Amino acid sequence: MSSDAPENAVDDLERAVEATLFATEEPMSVEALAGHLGDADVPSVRAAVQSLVAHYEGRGIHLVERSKKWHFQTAADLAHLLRREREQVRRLSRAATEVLAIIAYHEPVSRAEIESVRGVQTAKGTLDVLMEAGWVRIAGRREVPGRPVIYTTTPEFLQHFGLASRRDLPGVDELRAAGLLDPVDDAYDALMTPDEEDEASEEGATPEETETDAKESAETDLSGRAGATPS
Amino acid sequence: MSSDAPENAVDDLERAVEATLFATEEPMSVEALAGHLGDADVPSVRAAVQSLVAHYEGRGIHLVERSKKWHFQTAADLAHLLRREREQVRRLSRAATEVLAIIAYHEPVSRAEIESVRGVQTAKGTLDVLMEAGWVRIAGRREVPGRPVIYTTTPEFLQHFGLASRRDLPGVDELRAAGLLDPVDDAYDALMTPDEEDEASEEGATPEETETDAKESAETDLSGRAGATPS
Amino acid sequence: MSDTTEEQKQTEDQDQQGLMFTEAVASSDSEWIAPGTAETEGTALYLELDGWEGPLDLLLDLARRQKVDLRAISILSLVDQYLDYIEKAEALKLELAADYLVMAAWLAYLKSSMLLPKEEQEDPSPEELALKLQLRLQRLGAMRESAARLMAGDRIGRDVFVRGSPEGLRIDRKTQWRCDMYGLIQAYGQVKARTAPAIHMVRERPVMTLESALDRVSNMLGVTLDWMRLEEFLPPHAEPRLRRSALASSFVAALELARMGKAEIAQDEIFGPMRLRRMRA
Repeated sequence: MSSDAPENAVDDLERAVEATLFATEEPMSVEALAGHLGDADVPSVRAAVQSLVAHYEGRGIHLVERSKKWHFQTAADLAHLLRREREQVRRLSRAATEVLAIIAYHEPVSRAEIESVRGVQTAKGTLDVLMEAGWVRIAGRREVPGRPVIYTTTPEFLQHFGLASRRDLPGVDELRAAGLLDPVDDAYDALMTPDEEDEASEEGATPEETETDAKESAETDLSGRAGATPS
Repeated sequence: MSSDAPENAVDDLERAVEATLFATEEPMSVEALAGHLGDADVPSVRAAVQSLVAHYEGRGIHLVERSKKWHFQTAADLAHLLRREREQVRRLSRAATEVLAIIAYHEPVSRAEIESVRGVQTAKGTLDVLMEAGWVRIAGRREVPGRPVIYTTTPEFLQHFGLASRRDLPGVDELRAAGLLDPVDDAYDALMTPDEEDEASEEGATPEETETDAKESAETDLSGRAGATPS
Repeated sequence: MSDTTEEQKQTEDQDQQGLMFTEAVASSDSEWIAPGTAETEGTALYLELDGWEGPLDLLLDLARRQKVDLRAISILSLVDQYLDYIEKAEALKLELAADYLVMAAWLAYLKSSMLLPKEEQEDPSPEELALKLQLRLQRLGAMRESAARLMAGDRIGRDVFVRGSPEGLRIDRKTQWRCDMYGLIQAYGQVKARTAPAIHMVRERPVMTLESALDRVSNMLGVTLDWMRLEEFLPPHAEPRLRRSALASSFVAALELARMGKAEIAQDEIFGPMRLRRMRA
């Protein structure tokens, strides 16, 4: 129909069918199209539809038939554009890191136990974040009054932190030897600020700064210490 | 997929832009498109959009720009085919229509300024109707005594009335040049200033006639007048 | 597109404000007939009463009936037409909105001062008032035309249509959390450091306990039957802080011994020296 014309040339019926199928909320049969367009006969409409199918072939949208009704839809190979997943990397807040560490060292622990170790209340969102990250899971309930939920770390946690098992976590004595138990201004500040605020300021203020350096030194630290104190 | 079909040859980015603009429920800016498509840069997306505009020219649907955002819509000349079974857009009252025009041509504008053009009080409901339609919004307050609320039109207004930008308001340049968007007192002062008197009066004379011609017979008495005073 | 323009003249959901007559002759969605097109001019005008948005709007329509450019209208004849119109409306006993009467009064004043000889005219001059009225009419006229042209554009849902059933775009945000070993251990270390139980060390201070004071005082009382001053029971050569402590505990010890009936205490005057001796058996 439009084959011998220059690129955009398209007859009126084809334009009308194109616009109608674009604007319609429901797929339309050739007969319904012909009825809608009034003075068009079914074979002409059918030809116009076929011409449109050919025109849209290879484009970002296709004219497709579903049980004798026609509609435009996004090309199948572009479906991923309609539902995009956007990944964003975010650093764990200080509060969440503390909670994760406590769970790792004390598991299984209840929220109340976490709070008693931290000495501050833990926001609900903090545990959610850790579970969303896949590092913490609910391991059941403790059989004590109130039956509190208890949390443990997951295999993904070990994997992410490069640990073969939980026993590879450095002990408290080793932490002290490494100077990590010395009171730090940071620690004091963290204690003085409520969880949420802590989280917010973490996100805003500290970028990725010395992450790689920190990681390296942590690793050397650990291996050095691992040699010194065979378990 | 499409590379060996010469007629339909279209690059991947263009296909992606086409599919996205087809699927979106809201018009999208070039920047939003680039953001959605992730790895696309703005100039490439802009080029793809332009290519699509050219491709759809003359077809039953067009790609149009409204307030820097793009969307597909049916060709205006097919309105008669599509309107048939659709309920008509609710028509605005004359008061609301005039108020909308005054806001669009003078924005930002206070209610008192609207009333000084119309010579009547504006019912509370009139502005409400325009705001409910999403065409007018409150843009703050004018820093004069009484701090009156001022109104402007919205991007949806441009979108709905098929205007790419406020510069596309019909006749806006002529109205401005003729001083017809200036307050009466300013216009009077301009007329009374000796130097500018001639110029102002000459320009002031024309706009209504040229507009009348331009818009065919929007108002029959005007066309009658155009006949009586040949320009 | 002229048909759509025509539609604009028809005022749907008519805004009641600004109507000049409380009893509208035609229903609100009636076709609004522009004065120029009325078949029988002069009568149609009076029948289409709900078409005007206030006196200025009525003046504008009257001005257009002069079929000249708004700049060329005769204000005097416009005033006459308006006053004539109001008169006829009153003759029909139609209730006029106050706006229209105010405008009529103002126009009557304008007309009378325009007819005065120049030297008797007040300030602002009637020419200025007339010109400003003309400018206002031009502005209202411009907006009315612009509104009509705006409404005649390609409107979505009337002239052009967007996609009927768009798939829609959705962006699911997924957060990839990151934390490293160092951060984890450091955090734990800090929690531990922060919450480690505090041990309070009290430095040893030179004190004489009540017990040793009791021993010392009762032993010394056994040596003599004479009165002894309290100070004499304190350890000699004691450093001042120990001495203070010893004084306090020796005083309490003396009270205690007196209570037990083992010692007598005497003080001759307030704040005077306190003396102590063994109770005679």
